[in-house]
Amino acid sequence: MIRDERIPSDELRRIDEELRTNWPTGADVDFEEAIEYHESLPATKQFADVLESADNPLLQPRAGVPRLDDQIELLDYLHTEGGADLLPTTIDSYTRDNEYGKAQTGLEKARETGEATLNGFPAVNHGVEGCRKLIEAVDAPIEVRHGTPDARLLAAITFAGGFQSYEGGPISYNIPYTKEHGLEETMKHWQFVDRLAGAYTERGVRINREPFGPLTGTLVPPSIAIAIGIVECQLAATQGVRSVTPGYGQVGNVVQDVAALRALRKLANEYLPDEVRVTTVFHEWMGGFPPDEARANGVISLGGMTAAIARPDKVITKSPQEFQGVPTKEANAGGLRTTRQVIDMAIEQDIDIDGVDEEQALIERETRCIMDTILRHGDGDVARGTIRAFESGALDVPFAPSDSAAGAVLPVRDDDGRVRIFEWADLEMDEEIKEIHRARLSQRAETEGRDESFRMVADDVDAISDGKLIGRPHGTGGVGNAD
Amino acid sequence: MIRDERIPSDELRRIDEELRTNWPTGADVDFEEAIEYHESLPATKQFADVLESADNPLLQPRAGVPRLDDQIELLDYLHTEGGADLLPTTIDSYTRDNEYGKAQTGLEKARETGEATLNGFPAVNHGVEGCRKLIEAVDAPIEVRHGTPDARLLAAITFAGGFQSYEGGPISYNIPYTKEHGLEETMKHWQFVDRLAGAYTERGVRINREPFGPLTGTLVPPSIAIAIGIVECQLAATQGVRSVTPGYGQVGNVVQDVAALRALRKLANEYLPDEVRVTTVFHEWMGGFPPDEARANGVISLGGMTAAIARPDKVITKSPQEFQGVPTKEANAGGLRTTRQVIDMAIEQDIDIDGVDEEQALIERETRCIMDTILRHGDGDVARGTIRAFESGALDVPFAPSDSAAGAVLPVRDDDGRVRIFEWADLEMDEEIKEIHRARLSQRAETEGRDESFRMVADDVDAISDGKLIGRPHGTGGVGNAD
Amino acid sequence: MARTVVLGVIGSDAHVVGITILEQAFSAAGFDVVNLGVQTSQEEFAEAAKAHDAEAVLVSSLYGHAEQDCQGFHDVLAQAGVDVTTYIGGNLAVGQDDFEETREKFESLGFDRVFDSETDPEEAIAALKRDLQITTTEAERATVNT
Amino acid sequence: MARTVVLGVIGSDAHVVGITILEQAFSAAGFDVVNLGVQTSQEEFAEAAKAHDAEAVLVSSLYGHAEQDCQGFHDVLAQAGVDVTTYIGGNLAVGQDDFEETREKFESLGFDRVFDSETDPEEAIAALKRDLQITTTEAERATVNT
Ligand code: B12
Ligand code: B12
Repeated sequence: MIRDERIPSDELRRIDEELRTNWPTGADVDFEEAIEYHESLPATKQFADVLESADNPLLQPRAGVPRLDDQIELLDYLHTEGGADLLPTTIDSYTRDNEYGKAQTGLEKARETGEATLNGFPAVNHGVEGCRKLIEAVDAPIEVRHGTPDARLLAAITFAGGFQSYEGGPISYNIPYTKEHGLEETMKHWQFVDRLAGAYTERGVRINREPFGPLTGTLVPPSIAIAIGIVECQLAATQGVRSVTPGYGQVGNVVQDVAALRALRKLANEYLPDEVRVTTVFHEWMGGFPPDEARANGVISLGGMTAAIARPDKVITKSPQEFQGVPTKEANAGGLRTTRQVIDMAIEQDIDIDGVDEEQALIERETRCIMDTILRHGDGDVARGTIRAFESGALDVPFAPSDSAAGAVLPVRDDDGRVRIFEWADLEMDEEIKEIHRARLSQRAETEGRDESFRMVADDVDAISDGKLIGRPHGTGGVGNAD
Repeated sequence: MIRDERIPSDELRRIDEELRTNWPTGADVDFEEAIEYHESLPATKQFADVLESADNPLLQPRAGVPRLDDQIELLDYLHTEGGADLLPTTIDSYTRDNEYGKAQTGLEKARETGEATLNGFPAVNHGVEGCRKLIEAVDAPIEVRHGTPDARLLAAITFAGGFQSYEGGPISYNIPYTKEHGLEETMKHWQFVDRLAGAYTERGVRINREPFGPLTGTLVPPSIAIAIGIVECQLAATQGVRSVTPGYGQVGNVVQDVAALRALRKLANEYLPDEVRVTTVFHEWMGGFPPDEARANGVISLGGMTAAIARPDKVITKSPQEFQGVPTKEANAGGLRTTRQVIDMAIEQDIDIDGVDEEQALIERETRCIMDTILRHGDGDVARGTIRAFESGALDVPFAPSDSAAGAVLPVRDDDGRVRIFEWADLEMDEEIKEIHRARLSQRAETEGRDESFRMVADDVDAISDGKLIGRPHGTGGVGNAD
Repeated sequence: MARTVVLGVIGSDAHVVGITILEQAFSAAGFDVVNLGVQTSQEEFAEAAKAHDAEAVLVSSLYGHAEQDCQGFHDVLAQAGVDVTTYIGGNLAVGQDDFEETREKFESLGFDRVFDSETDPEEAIAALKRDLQITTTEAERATVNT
Repeated sequence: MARTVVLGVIGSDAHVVGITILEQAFSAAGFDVVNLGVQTSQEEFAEAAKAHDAEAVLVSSLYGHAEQDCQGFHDVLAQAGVDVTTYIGGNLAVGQDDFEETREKFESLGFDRVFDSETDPEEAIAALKRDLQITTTEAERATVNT
């Protein structure tokens, strides 16, 4: 079984060569030449440096279209009109499935008809040269964002193509994104990606790695997200990665979100070796959005407010058109500017909210508990431990579509809107912590005059898109006006 | 000189009759018949009851167009599509100047061409019948919002026309809204308005009165706004008004805004007789808006967030098109829904921010100081005291265009973004309080490496429209990323 | 007698939350639900429908590739001898499209009904009860307005 | 030698903050500013311009009645024998209008330059320096893009 050990150089080379025969563009990758290329890029495009040296949270949208010229135009627009500090290149779904042939058909159709026949940028098909044209045309660092279980060829091509930041990981791009890929398989594939990033790092080109923190984006309890993020950073560190950005997706309760971001920063620094530089990323609400741009702007702004208080290094913004489909560039830039305005108005204010410390302490306890569980399952090896813990259900993610996770744990909000666990299934957790969750949930049950049930979970899943934080039955809960 | 005394009934009748000859539609006012009309209105249109019995902050936009049918359509739209709980009818500027002839020309032109030739609804010209058609057509309580120094005929017609809430007051519709009207004159005119509202109240039809809290909308220190609001409520109470809604306009610093709303509620209840029912209203940012709808949505959302924490009884919303001009109905409804989403997501959360109590205590001390100053100037009479205090500059409002106020006091933000007073001019205030302001401001001066000056004031005036809270010179201030 | 419906997310789409809610709602409404989960191929839908003698196939797609993923779907069903009511729902186009066009596109691909992502599960349940001529007081009370 | 400009808000408009900022900016740029304040009539503008031998009249309007308030303004100036550079700025139309139309409208009413409310005072100062042929290095450095 797999272990958390560095892939030897010759093994790295062997896989790399084999991979590059998978699609014609693979042949253009030349590591030595790529190092030179990265060295030639200006300081404003050195991703890790820009991110790590920022004073205020940097903003980054999501965006990817099939054609190179359109992608350049889109990113340039988001940079200049949206004020994005960091840019993304979101990869299409065929590429994520390693279906480069289908992606090629889509890309060609897009080139002919001008239609968006793919839901992202097929970077493998564009090849090293296409990627570099993009990197050169746009005046900000760009990250590859995808959702690809086997992202090895994509990494080889985009790293050589000048990208210096790469989202994903063996768990976070498996469990929420796919059904049949086994965890052991994705672990192996991501060890390669991380090892390749490590190889660049050794040569002075630090590739930033960002685990996908929000997982399924739907009421994920903070400690689960944080633990998985830390594990992915540890796995990356083993392979030589030195710049990591674990992330967390807004749940909408300000106290819990601020506490979670603080716990994430603290624990990641604690669990990772000193030579790894940790930055954090906050994702604006990743669950279902209201089908109304005006209301969506409210959701986005609450994210901005939270970011202003917790001050993560980076914020991934949403657009007001999130509900509907891939946003227009104007809406995407709008989401950036709404967020910017809220952050800039609030960030200089001293906003210390009561209860953040207690919530943070709870999140930390839970996270440590999960980390212990993982290590125990792996007899001290985090890679194995993760696989085994998911296998047994001792580690789990709510709403996980993957066969590799039980997906049996069910989250629900408490009476204050914080995400707690209602159905623990086999998730391992201190009995005392479970008791705290239970107490919080029975308080809500009492307020609403109904028992916790899947109905309550479903109501919470819909709540924000229905305009509330908590999915209460009509006419219950709420607060009086008295201050 | 005027005194804070109730106008005798015969005097009320005399003025009323005289007034009603000012414009033909005045003849249609019949008090007894009007009482019956109000009694016939359903509970959902009884303004004070709806406002006072709400559990959550009610939302109200601003809106007024010249033609009756357009106004009905507009209000109906804001109610159904915007989810407004309370509706406004904003009066045009000619009517505010008592230029009913010009308003008539504008209205006729609007009827012919369909163009919006007036910036509001000329209620006097529409007359009692027109007003009632509006009240009947729309399924929510409607308030008259204007800015009229001499609003007596407007009151007589709109009260008889079925409106049950009336914004303004002798100070708040004079000092920010006009140059040449004397305070004594507006006091007299508003005593009539309040007395008329009191006459309805005596007969069981409670007309709600709402002082215009934001004043000049531009960095008004909370205590000045609160004191003036309380004075106007006191003057109204003397005339028999029993439902008052003093207000306050967001300054953008969450701690200061929450503290101010709490101080407002507490002090208004304390200073007013028990039989007067006090509710409070919060205005989303009333100063210059960003010239960008996306950024404007951020400003609006910060207002919603503040409202969720402070829980005023009512929130007056802004639209994302505030910068540009009178908003489209869609944008107006958008501002409502953005606000609603933020409030509904945040209001069930326990958000207790440190420092609110201290700020509230400071605001209360300042307000009491101003109230004492006023009473002292009037030898115990609040009407006289107000006039004399404004005359001497002991009471003042920043950026007041009126000749009745010195307009010499200058506000500026401190290092945390709270509004303090930089130039006191003749404003009377405890030396200790002045010292606190000075200390806070010198802290900012130090951060920015420049002295407090009019330049700093001007920078703060522009700051929110430029995307920040505090108007700092480039490259100063700000916060580090470390949490 | 409970009627069987087959439910799944087509193509390589992994959005599972919607079908989780749908599964629960259809079960609560008395249907036997065979939930194939995410990333289900056309063939898997056809096999499951046949194997379970289903009366309806409910296809979900959120990620924007529905059109490509559904090309030839009804031929695959026909070849497997499956002739049932077919619904599709979710977020069916890439970008900010006009739903009426989308509806026509998927109807011409052979789907009996097309739902947008604002659809409340109750609407789909009510529609299916009518299409399968299940008359219960509950079905009558429900309003369909998709 | 300092040049004199007359500044005021026309009609019954009471928006004072903008001219407060403008007064300060023009003074700082070396002009003698006669600030008539808010709610200034056409006649008051003309009288002040004459009395102070002003070289420019700067009209501000925010509340949406600028067009009505400025009808015949240039006749009133002419009758008073005032022939100076006239600017207008602020929020010049009711509602969400297209600024190019607005500019044309006010130019045809006789104004030399029309500014929208995004105008930075420095732009207006630079323009006025050029129009009055005041050449200072400062004026040259400023960029005009209204
Ligand atoms: C959560 C989420 C994710 C999670 C999914 C986790 C998981 N495994 O489920 C994560 C983060 C992993 C994710 C990934 C991606 N996502 Co996504 N995601 C969302 C989001 C925010 C919410 C979806 C959701 O759970 N809603 C809540 C549930 C309850 O509602 P629902 O899914 O709409 O289902 C209801 C209705 O649609 C309807 N319904 C659905 N199907 C059917 C079928 C029938 C027959 C009927 C009657 C009704 C019906 O009933 C359901 C229950 O009420 C939406 C945007 C939004 N809606 O706000 C984007 C969205 C669907 N995602 C989108 C995209 C593009 C992707 C990615 C390709 C992104 C990327 N580029 O990385 C990947 C795809 C990965 C993959 N292989 O599928 C786009 C789709 C664009 C389009 N169609 O034009 C959306 C719209 C976001 C956007 N605006 O860009 N996503
Ligand atoms: C503060 C404010 C108020 C305050 C004013 C307090 C006071 N006495 O000054 C109060 C609350 C009292 C108020 C009242 C009203 N207001 Co008002 N107000 C505003 C607001 C929010 C900000 C204005 C401001 O102070 N900006 C800051 C200053 C620094 O900028 P500025 O005024 O734009 O001036 C700058 C530029 O425009 C330019 N400029 C201005 N004039 C000139 C002239 C020249 C020659 C040049 C070169 C440049 C120039 O330079 C200035 C300095 O940088 C604006 C909307 C906005 N802009 O966000 C609405 C706004 C101007 N108001 C509006 C309206 C309708 C009114 C009312 C009629 C509302 C009502 N129905 O009750 C009344 C009018 C009362 C009256 N008699 O005038 C509308 C105008 C609509 C239109 N034009 O289509 C606006 C746009 C709001 C809206 N979207 O509806 N308002």
